[in-house]
Parts: sequence; C-alpha cells; structure tokens
Amino acid sequence: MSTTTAPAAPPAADERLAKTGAVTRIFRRPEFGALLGALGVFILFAVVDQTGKFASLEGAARWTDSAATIGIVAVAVALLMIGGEFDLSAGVMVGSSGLVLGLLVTEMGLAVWPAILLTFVFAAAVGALNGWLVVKTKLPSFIVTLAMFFSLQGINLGVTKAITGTVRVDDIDEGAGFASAEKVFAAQFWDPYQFRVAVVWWVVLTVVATWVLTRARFGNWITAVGGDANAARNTGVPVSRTKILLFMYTAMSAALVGVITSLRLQSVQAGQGVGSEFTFIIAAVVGGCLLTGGYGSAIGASIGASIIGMAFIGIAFAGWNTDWTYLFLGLILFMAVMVNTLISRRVAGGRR
Amino acid sequence: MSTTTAPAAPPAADERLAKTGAVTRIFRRPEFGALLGALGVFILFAVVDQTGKFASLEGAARWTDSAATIGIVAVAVALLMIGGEFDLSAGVMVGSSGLVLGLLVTEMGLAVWPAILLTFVFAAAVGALNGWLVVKTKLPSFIVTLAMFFSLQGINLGVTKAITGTVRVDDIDEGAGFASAEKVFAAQFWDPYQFRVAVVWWVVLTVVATWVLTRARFGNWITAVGGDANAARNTGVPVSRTKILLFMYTAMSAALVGVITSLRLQSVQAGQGVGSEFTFIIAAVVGGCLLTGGYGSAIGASIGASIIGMAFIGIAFAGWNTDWTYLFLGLILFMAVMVNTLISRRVAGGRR
Amino acid sequence: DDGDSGDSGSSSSGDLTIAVITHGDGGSFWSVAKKGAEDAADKMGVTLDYQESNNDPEKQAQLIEAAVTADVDGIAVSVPNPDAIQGALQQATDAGIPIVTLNSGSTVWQDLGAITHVGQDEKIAGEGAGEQLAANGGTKMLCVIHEQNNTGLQDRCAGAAETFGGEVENFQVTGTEDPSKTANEIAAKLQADTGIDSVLALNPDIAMAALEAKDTAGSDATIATFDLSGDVVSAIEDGDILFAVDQQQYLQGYLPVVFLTLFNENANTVGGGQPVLTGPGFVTKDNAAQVADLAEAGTR
Amino acid sequence: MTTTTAGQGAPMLEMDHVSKHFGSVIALRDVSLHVDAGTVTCVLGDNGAGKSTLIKALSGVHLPTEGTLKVEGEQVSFGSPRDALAKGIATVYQDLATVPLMSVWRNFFLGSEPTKGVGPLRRIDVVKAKEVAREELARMGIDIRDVDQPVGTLSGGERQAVAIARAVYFGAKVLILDEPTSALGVKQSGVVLRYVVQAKERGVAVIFITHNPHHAYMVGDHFFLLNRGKMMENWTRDEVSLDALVRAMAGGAELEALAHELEELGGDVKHAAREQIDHLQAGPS
Amino acid sequence: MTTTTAGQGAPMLEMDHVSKHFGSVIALRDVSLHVDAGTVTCVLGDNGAGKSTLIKALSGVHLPTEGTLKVEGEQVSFGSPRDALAKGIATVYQDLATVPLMSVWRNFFLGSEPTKGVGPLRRIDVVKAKEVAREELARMGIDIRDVDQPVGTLSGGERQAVAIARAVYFGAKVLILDEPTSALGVKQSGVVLRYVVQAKERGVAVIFITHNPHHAYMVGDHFFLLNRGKMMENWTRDEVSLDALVRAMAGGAELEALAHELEELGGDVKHAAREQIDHLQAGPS
Ligand SMILES: Nc1ncnc2c1ncn2[C@@H]1O[C@H](COP(=O)(O)OP(=O)(O)OP(=O)(O)O)[C@@H](O)[C@H]1O
Ligand SMILES: Nc1ncnc2c1ncn2[C@@H]1O[C@H](COP(=O)(O)OP(=O)(O)OP(=O)(O)O)[C@@H](O)[C@H]1O
Ligand SMILES: [Mg+2]
Ligand SMILES: [Mg+2]
Repeated sequence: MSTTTAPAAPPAADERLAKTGAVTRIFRRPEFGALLGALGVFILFAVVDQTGKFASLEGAARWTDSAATIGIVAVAVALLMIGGEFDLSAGVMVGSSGLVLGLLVTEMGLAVWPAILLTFVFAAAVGALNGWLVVKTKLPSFIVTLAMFFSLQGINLGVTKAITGTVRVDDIDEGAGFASAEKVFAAQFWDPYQFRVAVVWWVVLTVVATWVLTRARFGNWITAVGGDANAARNTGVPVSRTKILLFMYTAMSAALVGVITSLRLQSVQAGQGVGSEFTFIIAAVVGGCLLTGGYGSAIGASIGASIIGMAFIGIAFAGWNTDWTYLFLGLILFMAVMVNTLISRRVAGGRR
Repeated sequence: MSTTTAPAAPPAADERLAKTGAVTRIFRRPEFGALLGALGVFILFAVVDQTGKFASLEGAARWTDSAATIGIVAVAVALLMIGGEFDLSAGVMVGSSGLVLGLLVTEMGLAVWPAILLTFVFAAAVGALNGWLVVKTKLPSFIVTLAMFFSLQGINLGVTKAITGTVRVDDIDEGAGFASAEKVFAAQFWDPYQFRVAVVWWVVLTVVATWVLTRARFGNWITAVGGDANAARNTGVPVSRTKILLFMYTAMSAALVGVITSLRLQSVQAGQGVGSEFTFIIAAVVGGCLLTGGYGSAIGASIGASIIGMAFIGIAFAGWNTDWTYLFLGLILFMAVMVNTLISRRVAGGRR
Repeated sequence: DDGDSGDSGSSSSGDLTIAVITHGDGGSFWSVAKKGAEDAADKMGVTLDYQESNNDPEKQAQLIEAAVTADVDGIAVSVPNPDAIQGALQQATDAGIPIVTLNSGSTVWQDLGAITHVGQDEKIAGEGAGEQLAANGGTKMLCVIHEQNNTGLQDRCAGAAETFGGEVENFQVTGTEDPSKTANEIAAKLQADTGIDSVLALNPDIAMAALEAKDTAGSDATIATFDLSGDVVSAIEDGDILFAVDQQQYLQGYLPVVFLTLFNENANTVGGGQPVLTGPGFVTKDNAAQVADLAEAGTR
Repeated sequence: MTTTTAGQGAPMLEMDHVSKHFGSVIALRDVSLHVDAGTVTCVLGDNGAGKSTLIKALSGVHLPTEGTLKVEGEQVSFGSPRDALAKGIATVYQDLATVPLMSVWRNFFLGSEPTKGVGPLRRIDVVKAKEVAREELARMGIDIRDVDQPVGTLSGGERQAVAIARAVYFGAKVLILDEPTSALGVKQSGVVLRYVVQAKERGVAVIFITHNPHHAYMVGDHFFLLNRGKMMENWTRDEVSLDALVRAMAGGAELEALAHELEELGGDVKHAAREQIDHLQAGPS
Repeated sequence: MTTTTAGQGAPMLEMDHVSKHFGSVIALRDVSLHVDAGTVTCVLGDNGAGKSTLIKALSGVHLPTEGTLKVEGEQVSFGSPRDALAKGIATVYQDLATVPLMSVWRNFFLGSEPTKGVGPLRRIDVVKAKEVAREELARMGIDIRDVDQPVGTLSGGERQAVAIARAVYFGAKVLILDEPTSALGVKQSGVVLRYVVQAKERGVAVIFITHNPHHAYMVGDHFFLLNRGKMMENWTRDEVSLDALVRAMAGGAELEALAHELEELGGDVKHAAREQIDHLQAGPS
C-alpha cells in the first residue's frame, strides 16, 4: 500500500525500487483481474443488447438480483477458500435451510421470525459439524463436505416426502409475521426498477467480509491458515477455531439465501440449491481466490458473482439462442480471464 | 520399501528406527485407506443385499461395469491431480467424443474404425489446448477447464440440435465395421456372468498408469510437478510438457469412455457425461489423491471408482428407498473415509 | 419367450418383486409416479424395487441389468432412448422377465418385447399444451427448459412448437435448484422481448417462478405449465395460470406394477396390443378444485 | 553462571525422559533437559541428531510420545504452540514458520496482532504494526524495501530476520532459537548474538541451537550434546573448553581422517585445507 | 590461480550488464561477472544484496530484464533451468528445490533419472538410484535412515545435504552453490568445502555463495562483492586479505558501533562480546 516514496522510515527514496504509480499498485490487487473481466462482460452485453435495457437501471436490477443470491454465499465461500478449505455442502444448504424454515412454519405452525432464527441455528450447527469433522479427522474438506452434501440432499428429499407427501413445501406465506419478514428478506425497492432487497444484503456482507479480511485479526488468521496451516499454528494462530468459524459462516450465509428464496417464492423445493456449490466456487475463483488457499479477496468473489449474473441475464437481453448458452458462458469466462491475464500481467511487470 | 533391517547399506540395524512389519508399511500407502473403505462398503452391501447376488460373480459383473467407466477416467484424473491440475471438462468430453463419433458415422458416413481414430485425435487436440492454455496463461486449470467445459457443453447441444434437429444422435450401429468395434469396446465376456469388456480396459489402464507413476521417469515428473512446480522446474523437469501430456491423457481417456458408451448404447445424448467430472474427482480423492497435488495413486482412484460402483449397484440390490439414496451415499462416504482414518492412523502411528 | 435361466423361476407367487426403472430425477413429476408404484405394490402385496437414472441412459441400462441379475419378476421401464436400453431389455426377455414400458416409448414398446405400454409421450403432451395456448390467442411462446440434459423437456417443447402455430422460443434457465435466479432470468427475457404473450413452464416450481417474473417484468403473458403442485392449483383457481398439463403420472407408476403382478399371477395381458394412455389431461379453472387436495397429497 | 538469576528454585523449563517417534522413526529417545531463567542453554549436535524435534516438543508443535514437560516446576501438556506462547515461550523455527503469500508486517504480528477499537470494530492497528515491523527489522540491520512485500519474495536472510525479530519482540520468559543465524550475514549474526545476550540479561531463559561452536561458546552457559536422538553430554560452561566443544561437534576421529585426505590434494589446496582444519579444530583467538 | 586451466580463452560463464526487476523491485542492476573453468568464484554480500537473484539468472530460473549471458563465449538465453542443466550447469538453490512429499532418492535424481530397459518399457533403475543416493549422502557424512523417507520429514541439514549431493553428482562444467553449508554441521561443512576444491581440481567452474568469510577465503580464487543489487568489488585472491574480506562483508563502521555497544553490557557479557568482535574482525589463524 505504501510502495512509493512515502514519508515513512527510510529517509530518501530507495534506489532499489522502481517508481510505480497508484495505477500499477491497484493492478496488483487480487480482485483487479476480475474487475477488468466484469467490465469486459458488461461492455460486451451493453453492445450486443437488443433492447437497450441491459445497461440501464432496469437491466441492473435484473442482473444484480441474480448476482446477489450467488454473491452472498460466494463471499463466504471465498473466505473459506482463502482459509484453505472447501464447502461442497454450501449449495444444498440453501435448500435445507429453506426446507427447515418451510416445515417449521407450515407443519409445526411456528411464526416466521422464530422459524428464521431456528433456521440459522440449524445452519450454524451443520457448519460447525463440517468444521469439527474436518479439523478432527484431518480428512480433506472436499470429502467431508461432499459426504455432508449427499447426506443433506438425501435428508431434504426423504424428510420432505415423508412429511408432505410431495417434493416441496408450500404456503409459507400463511405463517404469522410473514409480511414483515418478507420486507426484510425478499422485498423489492426503488420502484420503477424493482431492485431486490437481497442486493442490499449482498453489498453489506461483501463490505463486512472485506473489512474482516483486511482489517480484523480474524482476517489475518484466515489468510495465514490457508497460506500455511503449519506456520500459522506454529505462530500461535488458533487454526481449528478459525476453520470451524469459517464453516459456520459459510453455512449461515447459505441459510440466508435459503431464507431469502423461500420467503420470496413462498415455497421450497427439495432439490433446491443442489449444484450451486460450484457456482459459488466459480465466482470465488474468477474473483481471484486461489484453490490452494491463502490468497484472494471477498470483493473479488462478489465481482465473480456479478460476472455470472450479467452473463445469464445478458444472454436473455441479447436474444441469443439458449441452445448455445453454455458456449457463450464458456467464451465469456475465457474472455474474462484472458483480459485479466493479458492486461494485468503487462501492467504489473514480468513474473520470471 | 526397505524400512526394516534389510541387507542394505547400513551394516547393523539402525537404532533410530522402531521395528515395523510389512503390514504397517502397506498401511502407509496412499490407496490403503480407500481399500479399507472399499472392503467396508463391500461387506455392508453383502450383508444388506436382498437378492443374494451382490457378493457373487454376477453381482461383481454389475458393479465393475459401473465402476469401469468411472475408473478409466478417474485414473487419468488422478494422475492429473497428482500433477497439480484439475480437468473439469473431463465429464463433458465423454459426451463430446461420443457425439463426434456418432456424427462422423451417421452424418458423414464414415466407417466406425476411422471415426474412432478421429475421435481420439479430436480429444487429444482438446486436451492439448487445455494444457497449453493452462501453461501459457498461468491461470488456474480450474478456470481454464471450466471454460472448456461450458464451451463443449454448449457446442454439444447446439451442434447436435443444428445437425440432427434433436438432442440425440441415433443409429451408430449402422456404420461399417460396427460389429468389430463393438467387440473391442462394448462386448460382454465370461458367459454366465456377462462381464463388460470395459472392465478389461479399466484394469489394464490402471496397471499401466500405476506402472508409469511409480516406475517411469514421466511418473516421477508428474509427482514432482504437482508437489512443487517451482522445485521441479529448477531441477530440470519439463514442467509444461508434463502438464500438457497429462491433459491430453485425461481427454483421451474420457474419449475412450465416450467411444465405449456410444458403441454400447448405439446412440449418444447431447448432455451425456455432464456432471461426471466431479464423480471422477471424487473417485480420485476417495482413492487418496490430495487436491493440492503431489500425492496420490492411480490404483487408489480405481478403488474409489469401485466404491462408487458398489454403492450405486448395492443400493439397487438392497432395495432401499431411492428417496434416501443420497443420504446413504453420504453415510457410505463418511464410513469409507472414517474407516480409513481411524484404522490407518492407529496403525501408522501418531502424526504430531 | 422362455429363456435359459429357468432355475429360480417367476412362479413363487405372493413373494413377487417388481422393478420399476425410470429415467426420472426424483422431482415433482417422477415423485408422483413413484408414489403410484408404491401404492400399487402395497395393494398388490408385491415387493417394489424403484430405481431412477436421472436422465443417464447408460445408468438406466446398468440398473436394468442389475434387476435382471437380481432375478426380479417383472420390469417396468421408461423409454426415453430405445437404442440405449434395448441391449439390457434383451437380457431381461432372454431371462424370461416380463416388461412393461411406461411414460415415453409408445412407438417402440412392441419392438422391445414389452407386454404393454402405459403412458403418454412427452411430445404428445406438449402438442396438447401448444394447442391450448394457441386457442387462448397466443402468438409468441416462451418454452422454459429447466434441465439441459433432459430429453423429455426437449420433447415437450418440440410438441408444443408443432401445434402452437406462432413463434416458439426455447429458453434455457438455471432450473429448480435456484428458483429465484430462474425467476429473474425469465423476468429479464420478458423485459427484453415484450412480444412474448405465452409462457410454457415444464415444472410447477418453474411455473411459480414464471408467475413472479411476469409480475417483476410487468408483462401480461399467459402462463401454462406441466404438472401440478398445491401452489399451481391455487394459481389456476385464481386465474393466474391458464392450465396445467396433467399426464396422470400416478397411473404410469401404478398400472405397470398391477399389470406385471397380474401377468405373473394370472398370465393376464392388458391393452390388446394397444398402449394404455394416461393423458394428456388438463387442469383448468373449471376442474382445479377437484384436484387441489390430491395435488397437496402428492398423487396428482 | 549455571545458577538461576530469576528462578525460584525450579527451572524455567524442564523436559523429563522425553521420547518422540514419527511412525517407525525414533527422533528422540529418553531425553532430559532443564533450562534456567537468565541463562543461555545451547543444544548442539550433528545433522539429524534431533535438535529441532526437541525444541518442537518444547514449543508445543509436537506432543511427546513419552515423557513430561514442566514450566516453572508445573507440569504442562501443550495442545498447540498457542499454549506455549501463552506461557511466554517464543520460538524461531528452523523452517521459520512464515506464510509466504502474506506481507512482512502481517507475518511479524501473526497470532498476536495489535488491535485498536472496541467490540465488533476491533481491528488491527495497521499503522503501528507496520511501523514496529519496519523498526525491528532495521534494528537487525535489515532495511526492508516495503513491509507490504509478501514474505515469499524476501531473500533467505531477510525472511529469517523476520522470524527472529518477531520471536525476540514477543519472547517473554523463554526464547528458543533454532539455527537462527544460518542464513544471516556477518553483521546480522552479530546482532542476533547481541539479542541473545540482552535477553539473558533481562532474565529470559534462552535456548540456542547452532552448528557454529564459536557462536555457541560465545554466549552459552550450559551445553547439551545430542547424538542420534540421545542426550550424550551435559556441560556447564566451566566444564568445557571451546576446543572440546568443537571436537565434540565435529566428531574427533573423522575430522582427523578428513584432514589427512585433504593433505593429499596438491598445490594451493593444501594450504586451504590446512587452514580449514585449523579453523575447524581451533576456532578464533 | 585466476587464469583458466581448462578454458580456451573465453570464460566458462559470463554475465554482461545484467539487471533484474520484479515489478517495482530492482533486485539487480547492471551486474557483470565472469567465471573461469577450474576456479572458485565467491559472490559475497549482505542479506538481500541480490546474490540468489544473480545465480538464478545464471541457472535459467529468472530471465534477466536486461543484459546477456554467455557460456564458453557463446551467447545463450535459458528458457528454463533444464536448458542450463543441459549445458552442464548444476545448482544448489538456497531454498533447495526439493519436493517435500517425494522420497529422498526420487528427489536426488529428479529430472535426470537413471533408466533401464528400452522403448515403452524404459523405466527408472530404482535399485541403482537408491544405492547411489544412499552412497552419495553417506559420503557427505549424512547417514540417512531410509532413502524412501519423504524429503519433507528430513532435518534441515539432511535436506540441504540431498540438494548438494545431487548438484555435485550432476555438475559437469559449472557448479553453483548458494549458501550450501548454512544448515550443515561442522563435519558436513568440511565435506562440502572439500567437494568445492575437488570440483575445481577437475576443471569445473564453481560459484560459491556464503556469509562465512573464512569459508570463502579458504577456497575462493575470485571474489565479487554485491551491495544493494549493484556489483561493488571484483577482487582476485591476491588482491585481498581475509581481514579486508571480513570487513567488507560486515560493513566496517557498523561493526565498530556494535563492538562499542556490546562493551557497555556488563559482566561476563563483556568477555563474550569481546570474543565475538574478535571473531568477526579477525577470523582464525
Ligand atoms: N515428521 C517426521 N517424520 C519422520 N521423520 C522425521 C520427522 N521429523 C524429523 N524426522 C527425523 O528425525 C531426525 C531428527 O530431525 P531433526 O529435525 O530434529 O534434526 P536436527 O537435529 O534439527 O538436524 P539439523 O541440524 O539438520 O537441523 C531426522 O533424522 C529426521 O529425518
Ligand atoms: N520474486 C521477487 N519479487 C520481489 N522481490 C524479490 C523477489 N525475489 C527477490 N526479491 C528481492 O530482491 C532482493 C534480493 O534478493 P536475493 O534473494 O537475491 O538476496 P540475497 O543476496 O540472496 O540475500 P540472502 O543472503 O539473504 O539470501 C531482496 O531484497 C528481495 O526482497
Ligand atoms: Mg534442525
Ligand atoms: Mg540468497
């Protein structure tokens, strides 16, 4: 942050440093590549847009909505990845928590707010179990959370069918206090454009996670634990506690999305969330997180989520044949990362 | 391998070594945990089996069939993971190569054998492209192959629909030379039990891959490149070449499965293979490969594939309610890895 | 049709095992079919072995082979891809196991050696939906595909396109795993193309998402769907959804189990060489009230 | 010199019949040692003798397979290095225990970050942390370009300096240094030796591991010699001469053989070899 | 001693006005150096002076930002360390370049595995590889328990020995050693110095980096002094005394200040400090 000739300790300019502008320094941030990629994708879709609406506030309301439910969890997944672990159960957790909320309200007759509270408690417990198993068994979290993923997926379907006879829970809106909960989690705002309140949650959580990662002690520990768990342990970082808390945060952010989605649609389907665990990981990696841990940024994951959101919505606005959706997605991904490499590498200087 | 008092260089027994039996040494192999897990799963399903057929040769013919098509690619994916990289396009590559074969035979009117040859050339080219992009751009292979995954997925659907008007290529069996190709890739053998010839391919490839990994120079390079690419490069290992060859091998083994499947089913579906990239990775990780690279075994990946095959067929034989299938899978996975940790850790001695 | 394995025969009545092997995915459609099979097995006093391949033809073939190995007394299969499972079904007929096809397969069941077929092609169901939407005055239809690899969904859209007359656009969305994202994608599409006046969803959850999307986008398109859920039925009652195509998949699970049991116990065959059709039926505002409770209970 | 200056009788740190196995590898067997406050204890030994394993057992990294640890007479069992740090035991590990991708100042304060603010707004005092890190490194003669530079891009010596400066800054009661000067320049090594002496003056118990018998003899009050995982010697400073120390560390007989062999090489080499042997056997002054 | 014994006029290795930047960090600026066959060239310098960067530019790890390299008079541009190895340049890196999870013998032969068999059956000659690895390490005074042990579980010195033994075994024309003895015991250091002399006798050009002026003076024919990325001095052996070398490496003025400061500490420390300064300033014999 203070690479240039700041008024710091070494009296004169250090002759061992070439001059670097503020621009170059920004270019070296992990999320910068993703930001460039996002800009590229935005410009692409603004250009190919058939309706003139993509680059408007209306269009923004659409793609931020898509990005928000990915981003809320992707930020948590990014922190977890920086901490050196994966959570494959983050996707199914969205469905599980929605079902817990739904069943508590419709079958147990609980009011919506206490049900939401219990849902978060449930998610925290599952996250803690994930973390505890990873820390205790020393097995790769990929395997542990995969087992959790399968188990929850099975429980979601089995329990829902056993209780309701169908594969979904309906009529959550009949619960007491639904209206106020909906305002907090699922409302729309800014009238002509209809932004979703999920976007606010997403932005707030991104800011908080960024602050924690860069400014709080806990953030320091996250990076250290993922960068070199042994070194972190040897310098006195509480490695196990850090990891367990990260798993809990991830599960709870998935639960937040579960609550948002189920209040919004007033129903939950047993298969919900399955598959999105990889979307979260993709967002985090596109945003600059290393799969090997120890490096990345929360804001990057949000930018990654934006890229995904823009791509899906942009294709709709562009009127492209959706048979080719995945080809477009692939090319956009290539483009986003190539822009990243080409430009940022040129600016930041050689590597070898 | 020669930990005990072998007739090797140090004259007398080394007092700095506790005595270890052959058993302990076997227990330290990366694939051993998976083997224990596989045994556990086998016993479980032999016990809960409703038909009395699971533990018979007939049952073996069924689950090895299912394991074979997973295992053929999982072994390649394991080598790639040991080499420090991922290939998310391995699953869709199964479908792509099947479609290439199918379209060459049914639309271009090629004979089956030349079409198979071209299919492998196609796969090798895609693998080389994957590898080249990873090596050149220095982007994580997770992202590069994800982009490839999406692109191929889109192309599969788009091209198939554009050419055939449906999402499927049928009637591959009408190609010239189908009968002989079917014998090599898709026949059954050992009459009363009807084992699939894919099992032979699987076993042969596992043996070859194990030999390469443990005995050939290339195998040494794979482990080194994944363990510490910098150190490997500094000691003169051709890092880029090693990685590109691994990507090519992975794509070609996926193509082999594509050929096997399309000859067997005489048709290919555009979406085929999508999703199985993670099955391959799961098999490799259950088999003892580290996600961070540099450690694992080919035979372990095959054992991992066997666990998946046994679980899939075992659940059918056990007659369990499919609502809970995933819960069973999750618990089996937990069980397989817990057996691994508990027993092998106890035998191999403490860690800290 | 008596094969080479007459050892453990299919005679021990009262202890019959019927395998139902579909390409289903445990979702809203197939869970109802499964329920039908379960109810039938209960009533007939047979053991049910229900398996799904989640649209993977190879897996379906392997499951059929496993059922043959397990020496079941009858196999009911859906046939989304006849080529892919004909080899496995040949093994079944060689082993003397009777087969009934269900859901898709109405044109090939005889070639596969099945004793009868129960169901309704997805494509014919789609044709019905297309007709109805055209009759409602639609000119441009969005057919929302929520699973890329599901041939049944493609067939439904293809059928709808054939009878609709106007323009039909297939639209790939994220799917039921993220309904809010799906809703948002549909909303964007409706915003982008204001000419769309009909939306055909292929799943009740997608229908509810489309309903929300219509609201967000301020569109006044007509929404129709495949399959039922409690929400969908009340939406039909409220007039928010025009109709739901009901293939009565409960029957597609129920009847094959009954037929196979009767075949085993009493050598009965049904249909007289013709398939047994279960649909398409339509749930509209007129008859929605009748099926509301059934949909909530998961049998419609 | 061997009596405690700050202790209340019990040694600051005590290790009782400790063994450590890694699977079939026996790294330590039946090792006992005690470290007093206000003294410098040197652990000497050949490569692979078990020195690092010993200090890792003392600092909570390894749980001993057998045997007990005592801190100020009280039996302890460290679950992790954090527990040891809480007791005021700071360690410079041979592998330095730095996180390559993290910046110099973050590594410096890792696990003991200075904070400001309260409640949920408690955050790292970045300005102070950077300042302290830069100052402490400058005191060691390391003029770092930028404390935001990732530790992984530092030179070997710079990285070692970060690890030492950190341990010295946080070492309250016991300071353990595992070959701290191996990658350091002449000047920086001098500074580290000075730190060792200063810490001892403050009443800190210092454990110092080195392959340099001169360095050891310069600052050590107590010498333990490890060989192939076993404790072979236990000398106080007045029981041993530098000569004996060098001989013990180099293995007398083998050194003679080496000298002989080098003699046989011709020309200038003979001169160099002679010099080397002299150096190995005698040391300075 | 400074003339080549094997060269045909052109130096074995030459570096011409080389600079190396890492982003904004300037690690080397305008450095020129030449290394002759049959001589030992020492590169000296403070921590962070750029020594390791210099040798990495020579061994193909870094591509110089500016400047050229010549091998036996012929201009080269190494695409990777493999190219340098092919020219007979073997290097011991300061970070050792070993793969922790791989066994000792596999690391020893990494990139240059001995094979037997032909065609597709060509395979590593495991028996030979293990034997050679064990022997070469034993020659260095390292008695490894088991050459199948992962390198990551070796002690620091053992690991360094693996890297050195490997380079010595493969170094054909040029042998580059970056602080090879830092983690080694007295005996093992002696062996490495002997290796250096032996290699030189065989006509190999040796580049030797060390912080120990005594070691450098013992074996060096040519001395280059780096400071803050710039080449400051270029001495042949007869142009410089050990004393001057020590002073140059430690930075004369600062050393005086250190001596003074240490004098002020009381009691025994004074004695130790005096000894230390003597050692730093004078060296043995
Ligand atoms: N985790 C481990 N697993 C197996 N063996 C180990 C492990 N850690 C250390 N060892 C072995 O224990 C022995 C002692 O190692 P240690 O690091 O304590 O030696 P040291 O005295 O510090 O040597 P050096 O002076 O080279 O640093 C070595 O032979 C090493 O191979
Ligand atoms: N990859 C890199 N990125 C940024 N700076 C680097 C990089 N590599 C080295 N440096 C910087 O270049 C300078 C020279 O490093 P180098 O490793 O060459 O020093 P050295 O002379 O070998 O020091 P030592 O004696 O401590 O090993 C150091 O200040 C270091 O911080
Ligand atoms: Mg050590
Ligand atoms: Mg260096």
